[in-house]
Amino acid sequence: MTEIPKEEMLLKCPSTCAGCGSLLALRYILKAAGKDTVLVIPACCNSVIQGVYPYMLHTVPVYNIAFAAAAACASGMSEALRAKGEKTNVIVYAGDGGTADIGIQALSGALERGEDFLYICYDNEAYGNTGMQRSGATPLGAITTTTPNGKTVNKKDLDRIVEAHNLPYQATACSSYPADIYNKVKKALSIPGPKFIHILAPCPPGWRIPSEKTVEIGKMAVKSGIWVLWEKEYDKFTVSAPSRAAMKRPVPVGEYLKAQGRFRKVDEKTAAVIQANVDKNLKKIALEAAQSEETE
Amino acid sequence: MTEIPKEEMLLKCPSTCAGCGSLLALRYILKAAGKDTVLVIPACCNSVIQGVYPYMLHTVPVYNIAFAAAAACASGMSEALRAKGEKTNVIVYAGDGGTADIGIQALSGALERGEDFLYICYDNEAYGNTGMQRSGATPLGAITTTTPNGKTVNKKDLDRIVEAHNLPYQATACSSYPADIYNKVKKALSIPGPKFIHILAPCPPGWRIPSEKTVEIGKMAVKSGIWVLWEKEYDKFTVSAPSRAAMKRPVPVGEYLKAQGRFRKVDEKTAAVIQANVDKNLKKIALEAAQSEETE
Amino acid sequence: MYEIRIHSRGGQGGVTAARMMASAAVKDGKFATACPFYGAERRGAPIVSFVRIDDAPVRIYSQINKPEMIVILDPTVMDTVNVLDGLKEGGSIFINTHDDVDFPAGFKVYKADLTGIALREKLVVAGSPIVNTPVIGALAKLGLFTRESGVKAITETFADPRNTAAAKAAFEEVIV
Amino acid sequence: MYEIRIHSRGGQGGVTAARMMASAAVKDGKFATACPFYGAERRGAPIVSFVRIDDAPVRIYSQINKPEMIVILDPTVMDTVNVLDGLKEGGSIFINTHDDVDFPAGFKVYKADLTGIALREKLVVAGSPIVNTPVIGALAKLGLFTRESGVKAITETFADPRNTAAAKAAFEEVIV
Amino acid sequence: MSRMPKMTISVPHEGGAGLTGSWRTFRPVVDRETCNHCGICAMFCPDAVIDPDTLEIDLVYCKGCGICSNECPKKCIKMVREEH
Amino acid sequence: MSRMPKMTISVPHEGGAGLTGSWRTFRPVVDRETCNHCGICAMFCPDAVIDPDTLEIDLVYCKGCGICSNECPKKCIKMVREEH
Amino acid sequence: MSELIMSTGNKAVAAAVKMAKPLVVAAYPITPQTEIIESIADYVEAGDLKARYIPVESEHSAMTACIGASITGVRVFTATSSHGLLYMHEMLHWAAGARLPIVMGQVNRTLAPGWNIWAEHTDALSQRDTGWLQVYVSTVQEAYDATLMAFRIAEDNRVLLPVMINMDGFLLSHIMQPFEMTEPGDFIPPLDLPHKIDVNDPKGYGAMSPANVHYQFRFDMEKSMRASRTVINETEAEFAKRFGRSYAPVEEYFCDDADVIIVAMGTLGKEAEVAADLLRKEGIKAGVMRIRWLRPFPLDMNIKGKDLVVIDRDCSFGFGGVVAGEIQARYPDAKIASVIAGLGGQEVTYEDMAEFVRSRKMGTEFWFGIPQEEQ
Amino acid sequence: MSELIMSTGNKAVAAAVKMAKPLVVAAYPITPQTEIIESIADYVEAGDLKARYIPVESEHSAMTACIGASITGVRVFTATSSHGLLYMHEMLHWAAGARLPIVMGQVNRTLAPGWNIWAEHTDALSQRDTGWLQVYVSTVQEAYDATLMAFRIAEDNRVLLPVMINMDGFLLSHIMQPFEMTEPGDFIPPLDLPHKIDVNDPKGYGAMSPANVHYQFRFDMEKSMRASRTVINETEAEFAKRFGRSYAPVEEYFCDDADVIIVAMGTLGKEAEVAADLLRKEGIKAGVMRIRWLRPFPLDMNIKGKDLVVIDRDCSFGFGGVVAGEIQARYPDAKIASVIAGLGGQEVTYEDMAEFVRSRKMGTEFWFGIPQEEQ
Ligand SMILES: Cc1ncc(C[n+]2csc(CCOP(=O)(O)OP(=O)(O)O)c2C)c(N)n1
Ligand SMILES: Cc1ncc(C[n+]2csc(CCOP(=O)(O)OP(=O)(O)O)c2C)c(N)n1
Ligand code: SF4
Ligand code: SF4
Ligand code: SF4
Ligand code: SF4
Repeated sequence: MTEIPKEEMLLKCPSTCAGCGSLLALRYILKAAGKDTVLVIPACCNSVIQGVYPYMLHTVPVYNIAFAAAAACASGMSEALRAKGEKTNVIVYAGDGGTADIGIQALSGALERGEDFLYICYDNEAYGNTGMQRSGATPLGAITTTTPNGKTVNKKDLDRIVEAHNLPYQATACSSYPADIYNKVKKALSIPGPKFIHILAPCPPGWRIPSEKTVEIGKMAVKSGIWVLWEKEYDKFTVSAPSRAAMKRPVPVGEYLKAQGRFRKVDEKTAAVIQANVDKNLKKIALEAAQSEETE
Repeated sequence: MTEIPKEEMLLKCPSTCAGCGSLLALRYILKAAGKDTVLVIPACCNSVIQGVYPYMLHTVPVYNIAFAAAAACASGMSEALRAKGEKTNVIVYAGDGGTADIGIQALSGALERGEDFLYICYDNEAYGNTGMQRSGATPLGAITTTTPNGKTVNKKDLDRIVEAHNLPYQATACSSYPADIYNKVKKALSIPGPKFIHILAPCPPGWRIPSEKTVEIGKMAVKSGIWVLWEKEYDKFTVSAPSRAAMKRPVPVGEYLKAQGRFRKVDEKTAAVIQANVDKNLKKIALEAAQSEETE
Repeated sequence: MYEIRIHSRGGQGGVTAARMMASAAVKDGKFATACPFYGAERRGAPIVSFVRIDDAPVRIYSQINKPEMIVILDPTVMDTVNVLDGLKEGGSIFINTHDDVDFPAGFKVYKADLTGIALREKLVVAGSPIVNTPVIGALAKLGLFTRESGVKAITETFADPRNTAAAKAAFEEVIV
Repeated sequence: MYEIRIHSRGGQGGVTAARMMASAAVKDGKFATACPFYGAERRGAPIVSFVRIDDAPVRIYSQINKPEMIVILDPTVMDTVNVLDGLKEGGSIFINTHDDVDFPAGFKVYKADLTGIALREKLVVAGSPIVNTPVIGALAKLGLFTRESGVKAITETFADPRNTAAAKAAFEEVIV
Repeated sequence: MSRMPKMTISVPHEGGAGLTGSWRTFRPVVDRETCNHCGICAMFCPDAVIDPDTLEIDLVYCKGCGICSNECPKKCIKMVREEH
Repeated sequence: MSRMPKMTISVPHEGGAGLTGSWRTFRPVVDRETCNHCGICAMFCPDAVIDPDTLEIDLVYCKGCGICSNECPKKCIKMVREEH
Repeated sequence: MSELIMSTGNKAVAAAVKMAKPLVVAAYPITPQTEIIESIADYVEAGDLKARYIPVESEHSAMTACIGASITGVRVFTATSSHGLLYMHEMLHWAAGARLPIVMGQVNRTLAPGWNIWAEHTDALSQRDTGWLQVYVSTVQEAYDATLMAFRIAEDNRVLLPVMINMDGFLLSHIMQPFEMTEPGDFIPPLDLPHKIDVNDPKGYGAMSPANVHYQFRFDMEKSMRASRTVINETEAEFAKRFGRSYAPVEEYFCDDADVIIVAMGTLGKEAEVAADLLRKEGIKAGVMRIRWLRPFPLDMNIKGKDLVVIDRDCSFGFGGVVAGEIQARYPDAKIASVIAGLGGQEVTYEDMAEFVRSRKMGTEFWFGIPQEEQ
Repeated sequence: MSELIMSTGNKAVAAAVKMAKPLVVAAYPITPQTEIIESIADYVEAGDLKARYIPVESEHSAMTACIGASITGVRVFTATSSHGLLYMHEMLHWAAGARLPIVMGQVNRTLAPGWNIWAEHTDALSQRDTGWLQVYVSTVQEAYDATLMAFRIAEDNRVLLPVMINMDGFLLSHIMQPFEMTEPGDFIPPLDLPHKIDVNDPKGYGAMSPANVHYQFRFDMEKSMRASRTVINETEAEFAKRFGRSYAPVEEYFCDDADVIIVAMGTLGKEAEVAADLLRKEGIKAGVMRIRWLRPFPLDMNIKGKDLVVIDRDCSFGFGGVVAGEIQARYPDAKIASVIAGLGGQEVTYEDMAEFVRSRKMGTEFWFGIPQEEQ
């Protein structure tokens, strides 16, 4: 961790809500990426919090683009830069809505073509910027303004969707583990071709938690196994340290749910379904990790 | 097979090219679906070959819709019909371009929401209707009019992308196995929620094969293991009979490649990569089938 | 037409206060509109809302630049915002405070410790005292609308009787 | 202006024939356009193409309804299409056939067995004899353009010398 | 009042995409002697122009793709060049 | 001739989204006695307003989210209601 | 008169939708429209509206899902704004071409880049060729009333075209005004879609349509647009009869004796009345025409001999103000001073509008806020 | 004069692109445009054009990838048609608002439903508010020449707006005409994008832009549109000087002494010359104005005192023909007979056009092919 540069790449202070997980994550992403970087940002909280014309808080170029369009914009940018012989990092920073819903077509296309860029989705599990409507990534049972009784279908499994594109590097992360983010971004940027990192980013207004709890809740997500940190480099799949520890004895997911206002309408039956989903997924991940180790 | 109704649901004759695999498949899809069915068709060969105003060849309602829009149209249609208490089958029949490329957003959204419809993608591995440009589903090495030297990246793995949505029923098929198609469509329509069937549909002009070879080539695809027939009902994954047989001793994929003009620029190295991909995939599928059997 | 500008912070309920003010005036048989100025603001950032009260339907949508009255729900916004901007000569200022605040001469200044009242009435949500219902009581005292209409506007919005109690306390605290 | 309509089937190269015809005329110093009528047709379906030749630039884009000449590359289209539709009185018909075909009086009829020529010259692609290069030879004989320009138009399009050989054979076969 | 707007609404109609038999370059000719009525030709004909009972081929529509011939296990369907 | 079109082009500028310190309801107050300089507060402050060396908090921008206080292993940061 | 409720424009639209009882609503959030669909989601989950709410993954899919639902013969609604509307563009053309009576709440907002969430009409105006009827409203009450009427107009068999109700972002979507939540009763007859899908009478929709007929379908759309003028008049008259509030395609304010008329849409058109009052006090005989229905375009504006100051909250770059242009096109004799004002949420007050009138230069275009030497 | 080559309109555009040497091309197939991008893909794979060809998965992404590439300061090109263009709509607004000199080949084709692949102008005209320059061409040579000029015009620092080259589907995209493949030499100067992304001078693009400045950015677009009139004239003059072929924003054919002028765009505008010849033989003094640049809209058409028969291959439903409307708006004195003809590929011959002139009723709108009683 000592290697993380002290220099901040964001000036004070983006106008995120107090305690925003997506901002915490971005701090470390930019530290890892460094100055030779362009950020591409579709409509999302991060398109609004970056400062108001004529000012911005980022010390790297930021290209804002339409909601559905991030991966396509990065494709064009990366191809143009490479055609010019420049190796500038092209990094998309997009919300879960802009990634899993309206932006998935552009993302899927760019991955298939093998564009050279890093796509980072910060996942606050709702449309934060427009005031917390459900997204495809909203988890089962969560209250949003368009699911006032709680969402009735499961969270879209963005990671498996992306994984199906066989990219050279893919990882999950969580804003509560900044060093892990830093390392994963560094690793990703060292590999040519498309890379994807999916960061769970707790969001106080959306999750209906006090602003001081974001880091804590993120850790609970990992400890309960509802969010697993892993990375996949070509075929090598590794569970990251915090999740390796957590998977040994995950805390009940009920605690995670109870800590958040958005889950307040989850009944016991739904809670059991959520726990079962987590258990099943942990098993799958353990198996995958084992298989990956084997083949090495 | 004796149970397949003799009645044809297509009047003579859609204006597909002679020997079109997508038409062969559609014959059996409609037999399985029966009269209480609406077809939704985005821009593709099947939107053009259905007859010219004021006539059509289909004996069920056909709703043509914009290229990117099939799954969203079917969502609206299915929700409206269900709201009215009607159980009419809503079936999308779309090409690989309309599914894996421009249509994947609408599809992914509909699957996440759990809409009650059957989405069938006939895969001719290119944009047939506009004269054979590459699609995301075009395989590595294939010549198209936009990849005159052969495609340099892999075929998008549509099935794994769809699978990541955890739908209740999913299957692959091939127009050379009509009874298999019939059975899978029947099965799919008996299950509520979103269903997906991916049908390999050889295409004489696109694959640069003589029109009489479509059925034969489709069988070669299965026998070589480059295309595997399987189905997944909830968690139960089964390899279908023809592929079970084929997987015991797959024929070299080189034979499949050599039979088609579109692969004529594939060099030995690429051919080896393709064979390796096939081998790896077959292993994966065998494992998945074994695991699924175990858990039963 | 009587024009009021309200200064508060995102999350403090300034917009709801504006709505209740307009609603109370309507119940008195007046015409009124309430209108937030929306920026891309987050919780905690200073915001303004507007209320217009008139005897005829209000047809103005643009912002209020020359208000008759300023309502300051959160005195801390004065650190960064010139709250008196455009206030008409002889106009009124209502401020939520327990301190003495100095304003330039030429304005009528009213005050009440709405935060204190809210704390006393235990009108606290997520750790924050609610000031947007007591302010309705205070403004009724200033004659913006009748006490009855103010109460109705509150009860239509909030079921909890602590709200009306707080409004009543504010009504009594303001010195006219 | 001299207007020609070509009847063929999708995949038979009628459009390329039209292009070579226009190209040959241009090489003679004329102006010409060639223009397919595109429907949503598949291989095998009857299609028409148009060629216009003139001494001034051709400014007409609409279809040819009253051609001076009809070229029938595939006589089987006559089963379903009225190929003579609109042909001007005294106009010319060129047909690819080895049979005798009866046409109504009032037209000049020319023919050559282009398919036979193609088969003889082994000008066969994917099992189908190629008739769109021999037809250029035939039409040169009818004086639509010079023989030299016809040959140039062909060689620009196809490298294989069998094409020019076939055209030459067709040139010789047509009786004017 | 139920006025139908004028729009692209089509009705089922045989031949609605043309008489596709005219596309044919080769015609399937069945050797009725050898044919054992397995029905495989009918099963695989994309255009469904082979009667499943009589195995008659409807030449008005048969496009001549040759699949029936290719797939016939008895090899009793020949593709013969059309002569007009 | 290199005329720059007038458009939304922004430049890096501290405070470009306002002085976010004014949003604060509670202020972090560090008990320097107990603090062992682990730097965890600075690591987790989303707004990076804690100096990583001195652990000074920049109150012009600190939004008062309380994460530093919540995460401090020594529990030496108190959140104190702002009094104006 | 029933009791007045304080409501935003957004909530009034949602309330009208609840009254109209669509069976399917498919929509996607976007500022400043989101409140409409949040309210509808609330109604649906609370059981107050028996509809299916489809939380689609984009606006292209929102409009498409509406199309898929509508063709089954059920009533449908959606709402959007700005970039959401643009992202629907292809399907807007489709919905009209498919002759589906979809009703949409559309909150006018500026287009990026840069992002700007405030009012501007360019979003909706750049959809004016799509075959949608467009009405622009100016009060919360009107937003409610127009939404109710929109269903009846769209679904009228003489029309069968979709209707877009436009309202200014924030200025109207978020303002709170008192309004009367009239019960429509049987004001909106049940939908009878003549071309709805029927598995017992299978038809094909939208296949290849040859060059010798397609233009006839387009003319039928144009004919229905023309017929919609009558239907709008009938519907507004019936509404007035039943509920006492009357509307016209173009609302006039002291126009009869006016020398100069301010022409505008939406909230500017309402606030312009205050400008007219002010000008009349100064001795200038001013009036206001607030265009409500832009499609079908109003053909009987009474503007002979009067100066028009047309305020466009939009611009067609390389041409000019859209509304001023269209008025001039349909009233060649009109004397027009064109003003481009209020783009990107630029503040335009009644005082500004009065000044537009005072300093008008007929036959010119004036960009409010731009220095004279740059104009 | 170098040798004439027989080429389709599509291939001529592709050839011009090859000459202009863009570094990035991102495009998606659609009939009848596909030949353009297939040719470019061929050039790229054969090494004849040193560019990256991005085979995007949709047109929305095509335009977005062009935007992403363009902002790095490289030259970019794309091509589309009809529904592809509509699907780009959001990003068309974006490209212009972002001031990116993207050049697009756009083949005019009818909109579904029902599907119809033939020529119509509604696709491009319904993008006329997006801030793109639009030129309509009528011959293969002009398609080539206009494409070359488009790069120079778009990239001129006084303009910095994208340019769309429109050509009629099939009628021009697929016709083969002889043309001269002129080598442009240094006719197109290297691109110098003043706002290109630079990691050494980091800037933010398109963030929140407040209500008190956004309209100024929009005015800058309008100002650049106005300036583009000059740049177009300069460029066309320079082109004529260098290569001998001259063009004007509006091409005139025997207009000076004409009593009646046919106004049209694209191939109809060219074929109209034949109609004029025919009419003149009959003693009717007819001329033709073929509008080439619709954006910026031509402001110096010389039409005083003449009858105009304006043919619109488009319709803005509930309003009428777009071109006729805009001419009337900018030339209030113009006497116009508006004809809507050629929608959905409807066949319109020079004889038909001559008849439009003979039977013109000034001040009316006439739909070609629709029985009189239904008009
Ligand atoms: C085409 C389009 N539709 C809708 C919007 C409105 N919009 C802007 S941001 C946003 C939600 C973003 O959600 P997400 O991507 O999850 O990021 P977050 O706001 O949560 O950070 C929406 C709906 C838009 N800008 N463009
Ligand atoms: C928005 C849009 N873009 C492009 C097209 C043109 N188009 C129509 S069908 C088609 C290809 C379809 O390919 P696929 O889905 O694979 O089906 P196939 O034609 O191979 O049957 C294309 C590119 C269109 N109709 N709409
Ligand atoms: S809404 Fe959530 S994600 Fe958005 S700025 Fe606030 S805390 Fe961050
Ligand atoms: S192009 Fe291929 S898929 Fe399309 S109709 Fe022809 S054979 Fe069938
Ligand atoms: S040739 Fe083809 S179309 Fe004809 S009968 Fe045989 S399989 Fe059917
Ligand atoms: S309260 Fe929040 S913003 Fe302030 S220093 Fe602590 S962590 Fe940072």
